Amino acid sequence: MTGNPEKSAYSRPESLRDVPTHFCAGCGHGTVHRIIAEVIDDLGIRERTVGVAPVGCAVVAYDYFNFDVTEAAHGRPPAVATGIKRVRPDLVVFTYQGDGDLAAIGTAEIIHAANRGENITVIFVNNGIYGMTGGQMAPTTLVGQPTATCPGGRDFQLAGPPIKVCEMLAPLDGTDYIARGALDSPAHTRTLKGYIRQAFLNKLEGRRFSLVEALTACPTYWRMTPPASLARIREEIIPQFPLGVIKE
Amino acid sequence: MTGNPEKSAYSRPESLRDVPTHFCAGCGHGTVHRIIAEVIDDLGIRERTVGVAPVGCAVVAYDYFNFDVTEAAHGRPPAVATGIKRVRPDLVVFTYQGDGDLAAIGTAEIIHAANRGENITVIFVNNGIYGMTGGQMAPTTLVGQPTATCPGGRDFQLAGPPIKVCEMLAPLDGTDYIARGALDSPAHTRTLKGYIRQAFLNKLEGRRFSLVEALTACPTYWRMTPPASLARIREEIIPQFPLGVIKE
Amino acid sequence: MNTDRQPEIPPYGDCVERAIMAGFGGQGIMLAGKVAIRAGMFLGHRVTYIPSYGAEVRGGTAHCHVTVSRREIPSPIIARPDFCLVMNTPSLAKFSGRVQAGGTLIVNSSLVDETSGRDDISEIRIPANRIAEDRGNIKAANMAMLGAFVRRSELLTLEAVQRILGEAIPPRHRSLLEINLAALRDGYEQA
Amino acid sequence: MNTDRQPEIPPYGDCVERAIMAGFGGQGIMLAGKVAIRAGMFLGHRVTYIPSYGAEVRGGTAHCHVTVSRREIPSPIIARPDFCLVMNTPSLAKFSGRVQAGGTLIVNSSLVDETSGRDDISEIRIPANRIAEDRGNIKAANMAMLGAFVRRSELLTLEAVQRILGEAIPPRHRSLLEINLAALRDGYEQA
Amino acid sequence: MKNNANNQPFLICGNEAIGEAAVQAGCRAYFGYPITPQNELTAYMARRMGEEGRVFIQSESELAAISMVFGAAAVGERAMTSSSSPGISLKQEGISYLAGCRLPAVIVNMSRGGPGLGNIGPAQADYFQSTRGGGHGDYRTPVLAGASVQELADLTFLAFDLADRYRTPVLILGDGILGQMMEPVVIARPDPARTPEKDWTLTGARGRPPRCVKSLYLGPGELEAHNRKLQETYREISDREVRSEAYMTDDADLVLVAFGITARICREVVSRLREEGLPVGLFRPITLWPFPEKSIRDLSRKVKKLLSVEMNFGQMVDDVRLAAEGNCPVEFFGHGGGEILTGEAITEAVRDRIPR
Amino acid sequence: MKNNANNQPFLICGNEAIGEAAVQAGCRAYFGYPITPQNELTAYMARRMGEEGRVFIQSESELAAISMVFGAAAVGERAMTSSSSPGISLKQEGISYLAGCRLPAVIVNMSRGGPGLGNIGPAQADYFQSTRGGGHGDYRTPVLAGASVQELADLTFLAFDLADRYRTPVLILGDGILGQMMEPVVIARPDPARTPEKDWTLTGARGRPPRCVKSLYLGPGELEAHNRKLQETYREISDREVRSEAYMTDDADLVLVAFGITARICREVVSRLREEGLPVGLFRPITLWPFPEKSIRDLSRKVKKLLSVEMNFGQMVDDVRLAAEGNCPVEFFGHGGGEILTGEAITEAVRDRIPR
Amino acid sequence: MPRISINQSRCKGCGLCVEVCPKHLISVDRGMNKKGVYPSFCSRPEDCTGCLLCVTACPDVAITISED
Amino acid sequence: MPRISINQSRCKGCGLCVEVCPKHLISVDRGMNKKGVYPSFCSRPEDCTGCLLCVTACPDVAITISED
Ligand SMILES: Cc1ncc(C[n+]2csc(CCOP(=O)(O)OP(=O)(O)O)c2C)c(N)n1
Ligand SMILES: Cc1ncc(C[n+]2csc(CCOP(=O)(O)OP(=O)(O)O)c2C)c(N)n1
Ligand code: SF4
Ligand code: SF4
Ligand code: SF4
Ligand code: SF4
Ligand code: SF4
Ligand code: SF4
Ligand SMILES: [Mg+2]
Ligand SMILES: [Mg+2]
Repeated sequence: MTGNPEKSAYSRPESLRDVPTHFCAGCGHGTVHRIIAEVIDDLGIRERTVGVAPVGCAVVAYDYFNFDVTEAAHGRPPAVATGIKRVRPDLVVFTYQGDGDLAAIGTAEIIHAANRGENITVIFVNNGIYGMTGGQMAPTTLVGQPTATCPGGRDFQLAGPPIKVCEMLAPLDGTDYIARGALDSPAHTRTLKGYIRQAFLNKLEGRRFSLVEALTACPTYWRMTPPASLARIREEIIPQFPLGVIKE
Repeated sequence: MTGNPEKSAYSRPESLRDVPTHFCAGCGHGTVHRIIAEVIDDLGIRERTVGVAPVGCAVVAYDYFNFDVTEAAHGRPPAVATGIKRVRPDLVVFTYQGDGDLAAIGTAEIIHAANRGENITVIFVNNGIYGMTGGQMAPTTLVGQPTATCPGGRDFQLAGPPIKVCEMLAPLDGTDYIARGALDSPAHTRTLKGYIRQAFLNKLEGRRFSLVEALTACPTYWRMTPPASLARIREEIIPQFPLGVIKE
Repeated sequence: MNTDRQPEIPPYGDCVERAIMAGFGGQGIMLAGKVAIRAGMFLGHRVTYIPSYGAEVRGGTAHCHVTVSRREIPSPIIARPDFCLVMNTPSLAKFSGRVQAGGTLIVNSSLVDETSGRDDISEIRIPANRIAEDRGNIKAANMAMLGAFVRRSELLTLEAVQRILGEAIPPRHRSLLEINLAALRDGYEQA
Repeated sequence: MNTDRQPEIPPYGDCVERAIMAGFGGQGIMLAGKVAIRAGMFLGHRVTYIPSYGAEVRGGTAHCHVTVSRREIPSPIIARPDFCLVMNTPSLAKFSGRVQAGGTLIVNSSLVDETSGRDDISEIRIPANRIAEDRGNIKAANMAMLGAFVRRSELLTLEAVQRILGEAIPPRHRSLLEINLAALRDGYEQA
Repeated sequence: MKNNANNQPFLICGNEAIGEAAVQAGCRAYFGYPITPQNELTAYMARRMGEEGRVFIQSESELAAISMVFGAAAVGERAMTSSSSPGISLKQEGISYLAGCRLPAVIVNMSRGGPGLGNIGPAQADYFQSTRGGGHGDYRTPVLAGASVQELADLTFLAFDLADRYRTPVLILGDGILGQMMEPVVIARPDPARTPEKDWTLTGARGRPPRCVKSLYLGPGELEAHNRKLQETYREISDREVRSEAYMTDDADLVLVAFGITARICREVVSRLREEGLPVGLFRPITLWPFPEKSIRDLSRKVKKLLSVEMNFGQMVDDVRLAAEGNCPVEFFGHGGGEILTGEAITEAVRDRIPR
Repeated sequence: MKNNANNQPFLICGNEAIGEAAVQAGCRAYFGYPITPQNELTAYMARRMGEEGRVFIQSESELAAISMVFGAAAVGERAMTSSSSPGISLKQEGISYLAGCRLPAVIVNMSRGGPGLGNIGPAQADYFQSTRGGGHGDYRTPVLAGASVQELADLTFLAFDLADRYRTPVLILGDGILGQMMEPVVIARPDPARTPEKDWTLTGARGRPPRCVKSLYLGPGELEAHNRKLQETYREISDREVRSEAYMTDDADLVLVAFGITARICREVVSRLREEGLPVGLFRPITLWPFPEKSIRDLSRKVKKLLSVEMNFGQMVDDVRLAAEGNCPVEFFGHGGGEILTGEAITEAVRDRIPR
Repeated sequence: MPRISINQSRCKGCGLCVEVCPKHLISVDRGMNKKGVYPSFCSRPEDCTGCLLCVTACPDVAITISED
Repeated sequence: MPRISINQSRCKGCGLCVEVCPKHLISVDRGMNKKGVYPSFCSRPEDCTGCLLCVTACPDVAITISED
C-alpha cells in the first residue's frame, strides 16, 4: 500500500524518487512534494503528468519527482504550463510555485493563466519568504515580520499588506477551483491533500484553472525551530490567510 | 473661466496645449486628456504635477499636456510613477494607461503598486482593444468581439473573459479609491470627471493608491462610427463593467 | 556549407516603373497600390509594394512604394519615383520634389489647388473626388487616380487592372465594382 | 584619459598563509574564517576571505578561502592551501588532497574517523566537538579548530584572535564568550 | 485556406510569408504579443492557426510568450513567437533559458528604431543583440536575415529545421520594410526535414525513465560540461550552416557587406556603379551568426577594401573586421534611427571610398 | 551607522562595499529584486537606506526595479538597482529605455553561470551583453569592472559621476566571488563630483516650460538626430573615460588581458612566471566599454602575443582582436559555467603559448 | 448670451456634438474639407443655450463657448 | 501489528514527528550523527498504533510503517 497515509501502512509513493532532498529540516516543501506524489499515484497519472518547477527552493523538483518535469524561468511556470497543455491536452500539467515566484515576479502570468482558464493545476507553496535567496520579504510576508530586506519587519506604509492570492484569483471567471490549506498539523495536511487531489481530479474532468495554496514553514528564514514554525502558521498566519475551499 | 464645462462658458484648460491631436475622430483619449487637464487646472497643481504616459495611442501625451510628463516602457507606468513619487513626495504623480498597457503586460506593476499603496493616481483608459498597434484583442475585449487577433470574436474557451481591473484591485488593502466611469454621454463624462477629481484630491490629502477607469471608444478598431461607438459602450460594455465608485 | 552563389541577374535596367502613391488615411491609396502590383503580376512583371504609414501614429499621410518591372527588382525602396500620385496637399508638398526629371506627377485636383511648380516633369491633374462622387461613391477616387497612372504606364494595362478589380471585389458587391471600374476608366480617359 | 599605471608590487612571495576551512552548514566554519581575517587585519596583515556555499542550495558542505599575508594578495582564490580545516567527512574527502605538500591538515576528529592518507603533509586531529561540548556549547567546535590553526600559523596569534572574539561577542553574552575562548585555547593547546 | 494552391506565386507581405511558411513547416503553436512592425504576422497566425486547429495565444506579454514557446518546445512541438526590438529585449531571459535548455524554437524580430521606444521605422540596430546573445551566459543562436519576402519564407523553413537539428532557438531578423512589403512568393514546404528523433521531450514517463528539461546545473563541473556541449554545437553550426551570397565580387576592388533590406539597396547601387564601370561588389551574409567569416576572409585577401553598410551606427562591421583580420581596410557606412538608407547616400559613400 | 568612521579600513564584502559607496555617493533610491549572488547588496541597502531616511523598495520584479530607477532618475535623483545575470537580462528593455531617454542610473550585475538558470558560481559570460548593449537599438553603457572590494567601492563613486556627467546608465560588472569576498576597504566619498546642472529633470513646470523625458522620436529625422547625439556622447566617453591597468607589460613578450577577478588570478600567475624569468605581463581593462583599445593597440605593436583570459568561452577576445588589428596574434584561454579559473590552468596555458 | 465657436481646423467631424445638442443646432454635412474631414458647424448659433453638452462631448476641444 | 522504521540517513531531525505522535514514542535526543543531524528514533516501537500521524508530519519521508 504505497503513498496513502490514510491506511495504517505507509511507504514512499512511486512518484517520489527514493533520494534525500536538499531541503532544510522541517521545510514544508518536502511534505508538499510527498503529497503531490501520493495524489499522482492515487490517480494513476504518473505516466502522463508533466510538472513545471519554479525557481525557488523547489527548483530541483525534477530530482525528486519520478515523472517528467521541466523548470521554468522565475515566475513563468504558468506560461510554460500553458504552452505544454495547449499543444498536448492529453497530458496532466501542473506547476509548483513559491510565493516569490507566483505572487511577485510571476504576478502577470498567474493572473492571465487563471483568467484564460488554462486547464492546469497550480500548487502554490506560500512560506511567506524567499527561501532560496536567503530570506527576503515575499509578497505574502506578514506585516511586522522581519526579513533580510525589511530588517525592522514588513512596514505596511512602505510595502503594503501581504497579498492574498486565492482571494485575488477566485473572482476570475476562468478559475474553477481555488483552495487554501496548511501544513501545521497532520489533520490540516490531510485536508490539504484532499484539495490537491480535487485540483488534479478537476483536470482529468477537463475543467479549467485550479489552484491550491499551501501555507508552509521556512524554519530557516523564519529563524525558528520546525515545531515553533508550525505553531506560527497556526497562530499568526492562518488567522490572516483563512483556510478552506474558496471557490469550486 | 477656463477648463470648466460646468459653467456656461468654456475654453481650453491651461494644462492642455493648444495643438491638434493625432487621435482618430471620436476617440475617447481626447476627452480623457481634456478632463485630466481641467481637473489639474481646477486643483491648481499644474506646476507640481508629473504625468507618466504609457505606450499606446496616448503615448505622446507629453505633446498635449502642458506640464511635465515622462513616457514609460509599455506596462511600466506604475513602477515609473513609484520611482518618482518615492523620491519626490511633494509632486503629484499620475499615470495614464491603456488596457493593454495596464491589464496585460503591466499586470504585475499595477497590482503591486496598488498593493504597496503608492500615493499615485492611475487613469485607466479602457477601450477594450489595442488601438496603437492596430486593433488586437485586449484583456478587456468582450467575449464575441472580433479583433485582429481573434477574427472570429473573443472565444471564452481560448482567451477567457474580459478582466475587470477595478474589481480585482479593490480588495487590496493598499488601494484607497477605485471608480469606473464612461464617456458614452455628457452626463457620464461629468461623473467621470468627478471621479478623476476625487482621485487627485486624495493624493493631495496624502492618501494611498487611487485608480479611475474610463470606458472609452476606439471607433477605428471597433469599426464603427463615433456615435455608434458610444451606443456600444452604453448597451454592451457598461452592463459588463458596472459604473460607479467601487471603493473609497 | 557556404552557399556562396553568383546569381545571373541582368544589370540594373530601365525597364522598370516606380511609383509613390500618397494621400491621407481613408483615401484608399494603399489599395490602389496593391491593385497596381496585382495587375503587374498578372501581366508577368516583377512587382514590389511597400506601405508606409508615416511617422505619425494616426491620421497624417500614408503612402506606398510601388515598383513594376520586367527584371528582378533590386531595391524596393523608391527614392526618386518615375510616377507620383498625390491625393492631398501634404502629399504634394512631401513628394512632388522627389519625382525623377521626366517623370509624371498625378494630382487629385479635387483637393489640391497647388501645383508642383516643376517644369521638368509632366503634371496631370485629375478631379478624382469629383469623378468618384459623380460615379456614386467618393471612395472610388483612388481608382480615378489609378486609371490616370495606368494610362501613362508602359507596363500596366487597363484590362489587367479591370480584371484584378473584378477578382478583388466579390460578385455580391456588383454595384461597387461598377462604380470603381467607371471611376478607373474616367481617370484613364482624363489622363 | 587612460590611467595605465605600473604599480610597484613586490613579486609574489611566500610570506602568506592560505587556508581553506570547510564543514557543513551550522558548524560555524564561515565565522571561524571571518575571525581569522579580522585577527590578521588587526595584526597589520593583508587579508581576503571568500565564502562558498557549494553548489548545493541548502545543507551540504560550505567552505571559505582565507588568506593572510604580509604582502598584497594577488588572487584571493586558493587552489592549493597551506592549511585546511575540515569539520566533517565530506570536507575531508573534498579538500585534503588539495593541501600543499608540506602543508597542514586540521581534522575534527569528533566527526571524522578517516584520515587523508597523505604522508607529505602534517595532519592534526582535534576532537573539536568534544572540546566544545566539554566547554558547554557544541557550537564552539569551530573555535577549537581555529585555535589549532592559530597554533600552527606563523602570521596569526592567539592574543589577536582572543581580542577579536572579545570585540565580536557583545558583553551581555559573557558566558558565550568564555566558552568560545576556552574552546579556542583547548584547540590551540592540543595542536 | 492555403493561399498558394498549385505553387502559383501569390502576393503577400513579409510578415505573412513568415507566418504561412511557419504553418507549412508544421509549427504547432504560435504565441505572441502585438507590436509594430510585426503585427501582420500575429494577425496572420491568429487566423491561420485557428483554421488549422493549431494553437494560437495572444499572450499577456512577451515574457509569457517566450515561456509558452518554452513549454510547447519542451514537449517536442514546433513553436514560434515574434516581436520587434523592445519586445525582443524582454525575451532575452527566455531566449537564454531556451538556449540553456537546448530547446528548439523560432523567434522573429522585425526590428525597429531604438533605443527605447524609438520609432517604428526600419532599423538594423539589433545586430549585436541578435548575434552575441543579448541574454546572459555563453550562448549563440543562429540568426537568419532575409532580403526578400520569398527569402523570409524560405528561411522560415530553414529556421525550424535548424532549430530541431541542433536543438537551439533560431532567430529570424528582419525589419519593418521587409515585414510589410509585398512581393510575389511561392511557399511550399521543401522536402520534409530529416530531424533527429526527439528523445528528450516531456511526453509523460510511460515505459521509460522520467525526463527533465532544465538549465540548472549544480553539481561540480556540470555546468561547465553542459557549456562545452553547447560550444560544440555552436562549432558544428559554424562549420555547416553558414549561408551568404556574393554579387559581382570576383573582380571587385571594393566590396560592400550588407544584410537584409540594406543589401537590396546596396545591390542596386552596385548594379548602377558597375554600369559606370566601377569595380564594386556586394557580399551579403544570410546567416549573421554563424557569420560567413571564411568568405569574408577570402575576400579580404583579394579586394582593396571592404565597406560594411548597415542601418545602424556600426555593428556588423566588427564582425567584418574580425573576419578580415587586417588583410584589407574595413570601413563603415550607415546611419540609424528608423530611417532607410538611400541608394544615393550609399552611392556617394562608395564613390568617396573607392580605392584608386 | 557608517561603518568607516575616521577612514579606517574595515572588512566588508564586495556587495556591501558597493552599497556603502552608493550611499556615500548620494544615491537617493535603491530598487531591487533578490537574486544570488548579489543578495548582500540588496540586504545592505534595505538597512542603510532605511537608516538614512532614503528610498528602498524591494520591487515585484526586475522589470519593475529598472522602471522605478527610471522614475527616480527622471526627476533628477541618483538611483540604483542591482541584480545578477538572469535578472539583468530582464532589465534589457529598461536599460535601452534609460539610454534612449538619456537618464543617469547605476546598474550592478554580479554575474553568474549561464545560460538560463545555470548556477550561482562566478562567471564573466555577460561580457557581450554588457558591452554591446544587450537591449535593442544603438546604445552603449559604460561598464566598470573592478578586481577588488576596494575597487568596487571606488568604481561605484565613479559610476554615479559618469552617469550624471554623460546622462547615461552605467553598469558595474562583477561576479559572485567579488560580490561575496571580504577585504579591508576604506570608503570615503572623493571630492564631490562637479556634475552639470540637471536642466532636464521633471520637477514640476513651475516658472518654466514643461519638460519631457522620452525615447520616442516620431518626426522625420528626429530619431536619427537623437541617435547622433547619443553617438557623440559615446565618442566623448570613449575619448575620455577609458581606464585600465598594466602590470609588467613593459618588456613582456606575452601579455595576458583579463578583467575582474580573473585579472587577479592572472596577476598571481604573472608574478610567479616572472620569478621564473618568463617575460609575461598583464593588461587589465577596468572600463570594458569604453574598451582600452589604444593601449592594447600599442601593446600589440610591442609584444609577440596577446592572450585573452576570461571566465567564459571567448567574448572579450573579440575586442582584443579588434584593438590589436592583426599586429600580433591574439589567443584565448578560458572556460565557463560558474567555475573559477585556476592559477594552475592559466599558468599551463601561458607556458603552452609563450612565444619562443 | 453664449457664443459657440467651432474650430474648423481642430474639428475631426466625429459627430459626437451633433448627437448631444439638445437643440439640434450642430451638423456635419457641409462636405469634406481639404483634410478629408467633414467638420461640424453650428447652423443656428443664436439658438445656443450654452448648455455645454457639445463641449463635454467633443474629444478635440474644438468647441469653445464664450459668454458675452 | 504496525512496524515503524525511521530511515536514519534520511531523517533531518526536524522533530515534527516527535510533536505529533499521540503516544509520545519518538524523540530526537540521542545525539548528533556524522552529518551534524540529531535524527529521531522510536523508543517503544511495540507501542506504535500505526496511526500514521508521524508519517503525515514528516517532510522527508523518513518514516515507513509496515503492517505485519
Ligand atoms: C529572474 C530572476 N530573478 C530572481 C531570481 C532569484 N530567485 C531565485 S528563487 C527566488 C525567490 C524564491 O522565493 P519563493 O518563490 O517564495 O520560493 P521559496 O524558495 O521560498 O520556496 C528568487 C528571487 C532568479 N533566479 N531569476
Ligand atoms: C514591450 C512592448 N511590447 C509591445 C509594444 C507594442 N504596443 C504598443 S501600444 C500597445 C498596446 C496598446 O493598447 P492599449 O494599452 O490598450 O492602448 P490604446 O492604444 O488602446 O489606447 C502595444 C502592444 C511595445 N511598444 N512595447
Ligand atoms: S530555506 Fe526555507 S524554504 Fe528553503 S529549503 Fe530551507 S526551510 Fe525550506
Ligand atoms: S486607434 Fe482607437 S484608441 Fe487609437 S486614436 Fe484611434 S480611435 Fe483612439
Ligand atoms: S452649448 Fe448646448 S445648445 Fe449650444 S450648441 Fe452646444 S449642445 Fe447645443
Ligand atoms: S465633437 Fe468636436 S470634433 Fe467631433 S464633430 Fe463636434 S466639434 Fe468636431
Ligand atoms: S504511527 Fe502514530 S503511534 Fe506510531 S509512531 Fe507514528 S505517530 Fe506514533
Ligand atoms: S519528521 Fe521525519 S525528518 Fe523530522 S525528525 Fe521525524 S523522522 Fe526525522
Ligand atoms: Mg517562498
Ligand atoms: Mg486599449
